[in-house]
Amino acid sequence: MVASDRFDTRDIARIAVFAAIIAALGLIGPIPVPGLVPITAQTLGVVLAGAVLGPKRGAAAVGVLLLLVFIGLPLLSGGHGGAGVFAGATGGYLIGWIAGAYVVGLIVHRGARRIVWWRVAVGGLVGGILAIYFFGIPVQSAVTGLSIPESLFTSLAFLPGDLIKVAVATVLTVTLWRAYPPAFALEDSPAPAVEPHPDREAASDRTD
Amino acid sequence: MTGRTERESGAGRGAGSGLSTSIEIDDVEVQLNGRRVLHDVSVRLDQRRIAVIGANGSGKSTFARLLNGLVAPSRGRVVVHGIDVARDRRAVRDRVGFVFTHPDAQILMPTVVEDVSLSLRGLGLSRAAIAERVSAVLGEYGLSGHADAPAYSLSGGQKQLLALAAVLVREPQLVVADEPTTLLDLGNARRISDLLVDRLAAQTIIVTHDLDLARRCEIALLFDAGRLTAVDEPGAVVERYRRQQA
Amino acid sequence: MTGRTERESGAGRGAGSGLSTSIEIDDVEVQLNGRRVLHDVSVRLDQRRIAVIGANGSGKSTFARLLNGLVAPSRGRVVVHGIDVARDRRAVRDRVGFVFTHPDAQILMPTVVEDVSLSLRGLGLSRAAIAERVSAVLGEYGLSGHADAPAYSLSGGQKQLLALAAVLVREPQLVVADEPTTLLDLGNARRISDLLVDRLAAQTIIVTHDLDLARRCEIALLFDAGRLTAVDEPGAVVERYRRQQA
Amino acid sequence: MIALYVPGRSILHRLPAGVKLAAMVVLVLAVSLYPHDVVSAGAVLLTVVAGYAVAGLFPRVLVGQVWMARWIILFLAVSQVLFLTPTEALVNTVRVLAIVLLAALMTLTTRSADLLDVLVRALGPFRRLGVDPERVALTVSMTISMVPVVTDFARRVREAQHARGARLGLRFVVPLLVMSLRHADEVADALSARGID
Ligand SMILES: Nc1ncnc2c1ncn2[C@@H]1O[C@H](COP(=O)(O)OP(=O)(O)OP(=O)(O)O)[C@@H](O)[C@H]1O
Ligand SMILES: Nc1ncnc2c1ncn2[C@@H]1O[C@H](COP(=O)(O)OP(=O)(O)OP(=O)(O)O)[C@@H](O)[C@H]1O
Ligand SMILES: O=C(O)CCCC[C@@H]1SC[C@@H]2NC(=O)N[C@@H]21
Ligand SMILES: [Mg+2]
Ligand SMILES: [Mg+2]
Repeated sequence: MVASDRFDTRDIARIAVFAAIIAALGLIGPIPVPGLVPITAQTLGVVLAGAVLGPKRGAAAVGVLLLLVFIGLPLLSGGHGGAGVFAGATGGYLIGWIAGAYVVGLIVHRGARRIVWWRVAVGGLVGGILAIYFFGIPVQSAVTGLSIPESLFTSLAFLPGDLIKVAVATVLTVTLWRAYPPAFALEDSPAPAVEPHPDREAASDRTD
Repeated sequence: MTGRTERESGAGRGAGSGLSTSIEIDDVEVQLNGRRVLHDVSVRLDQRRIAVIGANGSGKSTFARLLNGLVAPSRGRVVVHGIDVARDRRAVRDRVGFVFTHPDAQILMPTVVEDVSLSLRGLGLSRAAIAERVSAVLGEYGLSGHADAPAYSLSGGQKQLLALAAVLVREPQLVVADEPTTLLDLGNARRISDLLVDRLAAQTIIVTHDLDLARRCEIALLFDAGRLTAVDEPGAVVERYRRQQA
Repeated sequence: MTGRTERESGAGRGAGSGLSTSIEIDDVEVQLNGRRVLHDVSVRLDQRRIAVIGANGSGKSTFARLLNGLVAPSRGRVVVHGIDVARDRRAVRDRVGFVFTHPDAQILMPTVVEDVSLSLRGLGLSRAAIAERVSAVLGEYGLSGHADAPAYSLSGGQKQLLALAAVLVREPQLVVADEPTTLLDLGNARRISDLLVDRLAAQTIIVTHDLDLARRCEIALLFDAGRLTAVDEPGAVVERYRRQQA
Repeated sequence: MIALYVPGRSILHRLPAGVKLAAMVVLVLAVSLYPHDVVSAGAVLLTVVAGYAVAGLFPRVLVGQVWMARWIILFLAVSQVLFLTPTEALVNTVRVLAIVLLAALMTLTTRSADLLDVLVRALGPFRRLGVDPERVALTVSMTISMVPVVTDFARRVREAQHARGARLGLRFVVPLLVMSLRHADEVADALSARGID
């Protein structure tokens, strides 16, 4: 949301819709891992937000979702919400989501004329895992009184799930690029032109 | 495909003749999120072309969705072509095709070919057989030229044709269509209506606000506030609906 | 509100009389993503009720969106009620209200009251004044009972009424409606049509596939493949469209 | 969507949202930074529980909150027992639980809309950095109205998938994204048409 150039109505609408998508992904999970903090499908949404909307809008979408959570809407997976979720040991991860979406967006969109799978994968690893942990682990360590290496060790429990989510996000993003390129609104290039159709029912990307 | 369709439709023609095209709804009630949206619906349908009309929110879509198990009755029984929908959802889905209002919602894959192929997965067909059937169906619906185009780039009418193709490629015995022509122009609407009424399956149920289309069916059902209030010759039912809405 | 509307509509009646209800489109071309979707459109409209018809993808929505600057012409000039749309988008948006097909897409706020209030932001009204106008409008459209209800819980027809209310509360001189009745049943469609044709604004433009509604207007425009191919008495234009689509 | 706010008429409910927010932040920081022992941690937890009683949220809502925090507590307890002495683990866990419950107490006694107002006003000073508080508020409200719409899209995609006998697994997210983003474009037009830009 801290953007120097103003978001226009299209940006606002996309930010809102993506925040809603991340909320909807909360309905899937959480996938309980015996004895551990559950894995949430919402970080998948965080990576997708960055990969699809780009750094600023992606981070804004996550920010809006967290604002809603903070004011008391139960939009995190499992119906969690409220200021309490920011005060606990996982609060840092949530702040990390904003940075995560930004970093993913930067890596996937920066100077891009098209979406390439390895950029999404790298973005997912750096933004969707490293960046999130970068905020999550120090907070976790501060809150729990464990040292950073010890916190790092305990959070390894998330790693398998997070790696799977990065792989899934990569496949989804590349598929979306084939299915609906205008979704990405890449700055440097218009979406690949759709060949005009010969007949009267010419190509339509907005029917209504 | 065409061959099979014609054979089947011949069989289904005689009212009440074969089990194969009979739908029996027995004292059905549907609750959604704790609200009763269908009450005491009982009807037996042997006709080939069936229209469903009624006001917004009267329960038409809910009724349609009962027929392939998208919605489960909270009471009563739904038997489609001899199959109890609650018992054997798989068999019902293989037999019943469903066309939604918004083509966007039912186009699930990035390109036209992939989307139609998706319908043939899990039927144990070889890749080559799938490709062949898909290209035959695309030809039939005039979509061959767009086979590898992203589905989003199609026009409204083309998208609805694609949705139909993706349903029809499975050769369902019953096609249920929920307002399939609402977003279309005259020509496209006629094209889709003609397909639904004259050609596609042994039995077709069309939910529609287009009263001319309803009149082209053999029988019409009228819903009102969650109740089935008329089952009769379409002209009469349309008249009744008009009066009710006046 | 009603008072004002009636006064204005009186003024606009004489064809070509007041500048206040004249739309001038001068040699306009529109390109979207590098594709030309409107070619050489020129027309002057002084009538109060104007219908726009044509095939899917013919450019009707694009034309409608030109009128309040949602789409910018790549060539030519659009002047609405004396305002050049390209020059002064703000002034145009204050004067032109827009109703879309999908009610869901135009309901922007969580509750009915909030949604209508949103339209009055930035007009420099006090909170009390906003509240008063909103409740007056909700009363007029029979939505008072749902004022604090979540908008998504309304029925299709109620949602479209809410969309109208949210547009009308700004008292636009021109209302442009893009297939506002397509998803509605007979009764709801008639209610919305009646409002659009008989009551709402000094001037109304209705894009529609409903040919009966088109016939209720004073003049009709026919689009075909991005060109304006007829501007005439609605009966004649509808006939031409029918022939073209046959 | 049901907010977590629990209506009531207690003093905590009636305090202005801004006051509660500020107090919550200060208290959370204080409790976090203070070097606790078993006694002080226990005392803090008891005080917070008393707060729930004052707000009329004892015991049902309190128990619900603890239940919601169960994963956090479990995660804490497990990881701490691995590395710390049992006493340290106990003190830390109790302290974190108290902080979480304290923050939740503010949420439970404050309407979302009031809290949003306060936050939006608090964003005022960031105007110079390009943050427009009104637009933030607008986006937040729009998101609230879009959650049910997107959930409905998800339902429609799932139904289409069932109706076609197809299994997409997680790929069902793609058609959901396509529908949602097209919806966003329509919404953007509706925003512009209502004079917001
Ligand atoms: N953003 C866009 N980029 C490229 N082409 C577009 C875009 N929006 C619309 N078009 C094309 O412009 C043409 C006119 O579209 P428009 O939406 O105006 O048609 P319409 O007459 O309203 O059709 P319908 O009856 O289906 O609503 C179509 O061929 C469509 O594919
Ligand atoms: N998931 C749901 N939960 C609760 N109520 C529902 C749900 N789905 C539909 N309803 C309600 O059930 C009733 C019937 O809905 P249905 O969609 O069957 O109507 P319809 O006749 O198809 O209307 P339309 O012409 O607008 O499509 C409506 O009042 C609707 O609000
Ligand atoms: O409260 C929640 O619902 C979420 C808390 C944060 C969870 C973190 S984010 C990184 C890591 N990966 C997961 O799947 N969960 C944790
Ligand atoms: Mg329906
Ligand atoms: Mg259109």
